[in-house]
Amino acid sequence: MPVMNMIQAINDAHKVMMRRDPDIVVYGEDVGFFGGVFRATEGLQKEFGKQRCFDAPISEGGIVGTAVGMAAYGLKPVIEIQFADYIYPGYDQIVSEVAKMRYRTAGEWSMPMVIRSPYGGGIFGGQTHSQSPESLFTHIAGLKVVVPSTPYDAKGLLIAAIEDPDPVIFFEPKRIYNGPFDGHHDRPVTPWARHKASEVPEGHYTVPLGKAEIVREGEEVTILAYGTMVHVALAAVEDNKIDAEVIDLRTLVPLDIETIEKSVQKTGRCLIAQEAPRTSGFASELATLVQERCFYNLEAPVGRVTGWDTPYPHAYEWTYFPGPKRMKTALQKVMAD
Amino acid sequence: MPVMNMIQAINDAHKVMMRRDPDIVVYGEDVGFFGGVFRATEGLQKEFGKQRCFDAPISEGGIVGTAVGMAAYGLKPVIEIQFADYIYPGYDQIVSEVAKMRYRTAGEWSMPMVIRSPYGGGIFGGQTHSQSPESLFTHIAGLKVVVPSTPYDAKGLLIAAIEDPDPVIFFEPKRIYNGPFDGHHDRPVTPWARHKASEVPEGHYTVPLGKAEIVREGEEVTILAYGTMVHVALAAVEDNKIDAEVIDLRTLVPLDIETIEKSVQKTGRCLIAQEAPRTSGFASELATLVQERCFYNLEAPVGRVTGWDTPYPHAYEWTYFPGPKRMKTALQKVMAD
Amino acid sequence: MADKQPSRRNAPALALHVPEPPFRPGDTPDFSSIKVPPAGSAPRPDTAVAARETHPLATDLVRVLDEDAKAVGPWDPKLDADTLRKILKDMVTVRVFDDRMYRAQRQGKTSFYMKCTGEEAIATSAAAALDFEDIHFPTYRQQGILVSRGYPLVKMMCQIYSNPGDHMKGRQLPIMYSDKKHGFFTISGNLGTQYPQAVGWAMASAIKGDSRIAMGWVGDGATAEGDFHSAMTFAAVYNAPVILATVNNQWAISSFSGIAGGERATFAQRGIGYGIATLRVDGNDALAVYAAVRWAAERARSNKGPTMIEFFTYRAEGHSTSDDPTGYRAAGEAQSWPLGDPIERLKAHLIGIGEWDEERHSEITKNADAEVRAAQKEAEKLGILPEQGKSDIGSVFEDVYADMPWHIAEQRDQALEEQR
Amino acid sequence: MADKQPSRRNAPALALHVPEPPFRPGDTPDFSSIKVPPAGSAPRPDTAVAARETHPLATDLVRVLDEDAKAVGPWDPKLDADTLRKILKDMVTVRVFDDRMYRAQRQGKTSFYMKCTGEEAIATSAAAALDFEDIHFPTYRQQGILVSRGYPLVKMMCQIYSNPGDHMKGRQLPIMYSDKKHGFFTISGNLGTQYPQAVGWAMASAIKGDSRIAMGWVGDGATAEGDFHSAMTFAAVYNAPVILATVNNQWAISSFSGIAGGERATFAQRGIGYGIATLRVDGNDALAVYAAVRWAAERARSNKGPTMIEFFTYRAEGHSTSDDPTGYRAAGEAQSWPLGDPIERLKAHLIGIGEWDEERHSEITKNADAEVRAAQKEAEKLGILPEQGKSDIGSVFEDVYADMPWHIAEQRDQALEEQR
Ligand SMILES: Cc1ncc(C[n+]2csc(CCOP(=O)(O)OP(=O)(O)O)c2C)c(N)n1
Ligand SMILES: Cc1ncc(C[n+]2csc(CCOP(=O)(O)OP(=O)(O)O)c2C)c(N)n1
Ligand SMILES: [Mg+2]
Ligand SMILES: [Mg+2]
Repeated sequence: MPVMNMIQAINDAHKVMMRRDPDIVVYGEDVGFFGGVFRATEGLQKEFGKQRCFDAPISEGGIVGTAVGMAAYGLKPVIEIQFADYIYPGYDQIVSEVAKMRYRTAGEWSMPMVIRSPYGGGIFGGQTHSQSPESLFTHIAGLKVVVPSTPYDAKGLLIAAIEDPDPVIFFEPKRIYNGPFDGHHDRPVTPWARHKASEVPEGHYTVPLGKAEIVREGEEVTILAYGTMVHVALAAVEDNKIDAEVIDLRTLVPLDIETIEKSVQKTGRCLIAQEAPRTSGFASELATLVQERCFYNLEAPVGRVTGWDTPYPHAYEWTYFPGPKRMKTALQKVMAD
Repeated sequence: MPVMNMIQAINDAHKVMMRRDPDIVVYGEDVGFFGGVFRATEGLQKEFGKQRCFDAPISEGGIVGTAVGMAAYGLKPVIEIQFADYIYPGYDQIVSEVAKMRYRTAGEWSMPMVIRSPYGGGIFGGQTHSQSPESLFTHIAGLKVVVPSTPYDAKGLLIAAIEDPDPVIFFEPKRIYNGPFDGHHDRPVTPWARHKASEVPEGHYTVPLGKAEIVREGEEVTILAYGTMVHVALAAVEDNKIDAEVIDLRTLVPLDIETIEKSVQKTGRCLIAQEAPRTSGFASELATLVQERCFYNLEAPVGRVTGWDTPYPHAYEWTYFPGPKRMKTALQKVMAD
Repeated sequence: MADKQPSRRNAPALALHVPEPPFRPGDTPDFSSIKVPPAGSAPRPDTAVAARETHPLATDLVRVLDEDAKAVGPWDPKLDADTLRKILKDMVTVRVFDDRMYRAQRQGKTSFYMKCTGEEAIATSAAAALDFEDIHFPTYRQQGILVSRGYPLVKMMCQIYSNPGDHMKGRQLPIMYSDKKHGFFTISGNLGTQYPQAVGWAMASAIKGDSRIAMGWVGDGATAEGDFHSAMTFAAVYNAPVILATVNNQWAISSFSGIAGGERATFAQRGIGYGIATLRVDGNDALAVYAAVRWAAERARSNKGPTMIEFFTYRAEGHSTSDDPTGYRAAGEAQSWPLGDPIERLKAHLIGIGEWDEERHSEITKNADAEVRAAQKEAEKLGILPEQGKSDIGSVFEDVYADMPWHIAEQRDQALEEQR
Repeated sequence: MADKQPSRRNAPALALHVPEPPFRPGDTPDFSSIKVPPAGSAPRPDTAVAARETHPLATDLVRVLDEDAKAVGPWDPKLDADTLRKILKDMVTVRVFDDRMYRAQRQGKTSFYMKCTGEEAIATSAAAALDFEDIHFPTYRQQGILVSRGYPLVKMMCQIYSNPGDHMKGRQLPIMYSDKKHGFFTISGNLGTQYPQAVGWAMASAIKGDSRIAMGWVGDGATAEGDFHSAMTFAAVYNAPVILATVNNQWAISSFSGIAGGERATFAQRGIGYGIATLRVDGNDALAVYAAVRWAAERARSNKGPTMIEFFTYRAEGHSTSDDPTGYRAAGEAQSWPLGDPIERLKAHLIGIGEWDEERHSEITKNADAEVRAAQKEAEKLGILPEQGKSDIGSVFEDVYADMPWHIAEQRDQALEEQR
């Protein structure tokens, strides 16, 4: 089976789908001839022509706004926002239009589209190339929100997202484009090739939206994570020899509540990891759901491992980033309580 | 003491402060000659001149963007976004600029300003005149978020917000501009004049940011609420004869965690009310904090009373709005568990 | 506190200019300073012309009907009388409809209404000038498009009443119509959003090698939104087959057009900055509106790219039922408006060419009135707003997604329980 | 799926136009199609002139230095030789600084760097033309402003290294400078945001009756953002004392200016749409830059309102250290650029008027090199990026608010605990 890193898997998902569906159109800043600053759309313009893959003006509002029109026409736009930190100028079109279209017209118009964006920190990108704004989208009814953590999932989820009848925000943790970074920034980076999820089938397959994956079974505590934090959690669990069940949510909305409930009912403890700032992050929603639904199973408060309630500080990246130590402390706490 | 409704109190806060501080400038759509669509800025242009109170182009991004420049100059902009539903075109300037300015420059530039906006539903305003987007701001480090629930508080909090050295998002629940609406939409509206918090002192006073108020003391359960939900909660408590402690948060960020903890430690039960959609609403953050900090006091899961995860449906306003029945059911549940 | 600045050189003190409309309550409006070029004087370039050749038209005014309601000049679309009578009838219907629905709101039958009085020619004539397969991305004063395209009045009213006849299940504010079959994109409460959407639709049509075009609409006030700029930019960059209309009715709620930049340039001039073909048109002249839209459509259809059109008109009534304009503008402005009433002007033209008379005119007015009343009766059979919001609680939870996820299903069950 | 549309009439199929730069890797660039008007040919209107009188200049090109590096025509600012030498020296310093810091990034001493090679005249000359008390709202290629205003190079480097000499505590990406005293507003990573901010500052200055003005900066690519539009709109409406500069260096990362609309109009023409005074200027001609900014400043200071200036130039190097332009544009474009190198042109001019020679030029280059090296040594004493992020963990939690709220204090304590 081909071995791919995450960018290659994402690139391949585009190709597979553009070959199958002539209504897919891909655009965004620098995505055309150059293939995107992270090269996720490399080769698309060459294979599918300039009418199906092209550069867009630097106007995230315009990119999303025109995508609304294209979706209304019947096309399936798959657009790239160069960095999630730059999605805000398109926020009104996403929140007020993309998300609400099916509802406000009772299904007369729908908005099948995928909004892809590299996100998260750990690359010394400073305040404006590091953000994790997922909770600003999980709050918006009408959007689905997906965060893959491996090449296999990235391709399968992206294909599922493209085939979904509803708009999907697809956040790609850029820190793991090239390898499953586990937060040990002082160690050499493991390339994807050494991870089994880098085996990516050729052609079409999907990883269904709304289904979490138990990436490690365990009995003592449930860890809910997504994106880069999955790898940080797994490493912390191994480092500290804790028999944790690690769940990769993969889709934040709609959430796979069943898998979560079952696990917490079993373990009686729960820790949630997110890279985003703590207050009103998605971890808060998860913690609330867990305590609402598994209260009588819980032996300790649901814990949170998160980024801090500050912007992402360039030089202090590793103070900010929720790495193995923060994970360990939180694990110890949730286990001790 | 003068008796005021909430609009009059807000209007008065502007006047008191503009008389004291020549650097305060007020602008927004229709706020100048006309005094705003809700009349919150009535009379300001007449008293303070067109250079200090004026109409703005319909560009929320431009309104906030120019306010950043004015604050950088040394003025204190107090700007109005006509409806909170229309704040999104200004979201990038708020999130990327206003919120992060002090931090990114280590205090070299700060952004003292107040962004006022009528918010919430209950007025048959449909999807775009009813939203409660507070959690999209509580997630953003660097912003303070305030929601008043009475004329007295509205004036005192607005003055405190104007005097604050940091940017404050000031959401005014428009449903209670004219009276303390308690969710009983089928009953005649009580005017503010019959509520003691309509007694609003003349001149300058503040209600400090970051301090909640216990609006009803009780032993059986703690209800955390803000804005319109305070009145709904109080009515539900009286209707159902539950000895609840009702806390009006008033400021969401920074939160008065002490008052919350103390109360939940006493009652052992907690219910949180918000009008916003449930998923990733501010109630989730509150529930998470409560279970993190008062876990061993809790006798039942922390409950949530919220709007639904749908846009605000025009005709089905009262299905959407978290009214007395929803409050009652949730209270019964949190009491029974 | 603003830094105290040591006085510098002898530089004069700066001052902020805050635009002020010429008249306020109590003033007697006098619009004689508005330059109205004679009908027929604006040149009509070929539709394939380079964009820049149209740019002088951005400060001119395309007018066809002269003072005597004669059609003159190169822009005369030379329409047959049936087409003219159809536009006239549509305008009359819109005005009658507006009056009835405004009254319905005042009677408590619904929550909100917005009239387009004085602007009827724009939407009805633009709709007539495009093909039925072309699509409009309207804002909220283009009810004339629906009327022109034969959308049932009763359906419009059911939307206004949010009753079971509203195919949007009562979810939208009154007048936020939507109809795919009639090429009328769902109106958004968020100003300006539809403008880049129209461009995107037109881009899609071009991508697919289709021949249909799109027309986007925005008000003078809303041109200030960032979406206006992205629409213009994308339209220019990709040479999209789109018509971008700005309805300059002089007011945006209580702010006059100067607050949107109208003191410094015409709105049509915006197009020059993007290198887009541009027309400024007498919006109260149904023939000029038709001719301009037809010109732009021909241009778009032959792959010559977008056109920006400013329709110069006047908002004769309040902004909406929530607004009382006597608080901010002079009484009698609408009456003094130099471009007259669009219905009166077309009517006079038709009479002038012997294709109309007062009798027939009162007849269509009466008919429109009857038609609107009948529609209202029918719509009200299905209910008015205060009666809504009870019959189908479960519907609130549908259509958030194509399939209802568990969390929304749970909330639906909770809501159903609540209503018991 | 896109609706199948029945074929309609004989309308030709539409097609999407996607702009393509004239040259791609492998091509031999040839810019002879770019119209370069002779130096001295553009008229210079009075600074108090009506905005529209400047509009022909939006497609012209203000140039002072002719082919023989002589200063000609009405825009010649007639600067004394000291001022010219200062600008030249600043440009040389910027270029040397850029080279050293680019190399420092390549050596792993920091995470990121951006050069302004080929564009040095713009920021240095603009800075020279304004008063020190005026403020700039820059984007990321205006390091020349700081150099011109005498901001210490070592402080710039400390920012680039995020070391303890960085007064922003290492929080910003390298080159995101900020200095209030030098009238240099904090650079934002979010394109375009500074443009309306500059207008707001200028409005504030006008509100307070001050005499200071603001200058906002944006790139050709970033003009597409909504913020560009709000800046232009607010500037026009309130007649703000602001200069709005667009640096058109032909590229936005890998996208050429056509993707921002440059195929259809000049960027200067955008100003026409708003009724703002407009100049299009040879950005590689330090004298033209100076004269244009001076003109706009005089206009703003005398309450005549904003000016939009397009500086026409070329981005001679990659976008940043993260970019390799050989992947998307033809080699040799910078060399074939018809407007030449700004340093060479000013140098030749100074030599031509007998105020400079090759010797002195190599001397200032050597001096700049020495100065930059010395600064680098000093900065590196305080540390390079890989050594940062450890010394003051607590600082991460400061300055989110003026006073640290409890939740951030708790997080600080947790972080401090974590580092033990
Ligand atoms: C983004 C946004 N901001 C503000 C509003 C509130 N609003 C509704 S209509 C209106 C005035 C619009 O004026 P104009 O564009 O001239 O259209 P007109 O009403 O004159 O037809 C305003 C400010 C809104 N609907 N959306
Ligand atoms: C809102 C936003 N979108 C996208 C980016 C990513 N980005 C950074 S620089 C750049 C190109 C800017 O080009 P231009 O404005 O021409 O400036 P230049 O680099 O040529 O000086 C892009 C797309 C960003 N920083 N901010
Ligand atoms: Mg208007
Ligand atoms: Mg550029």
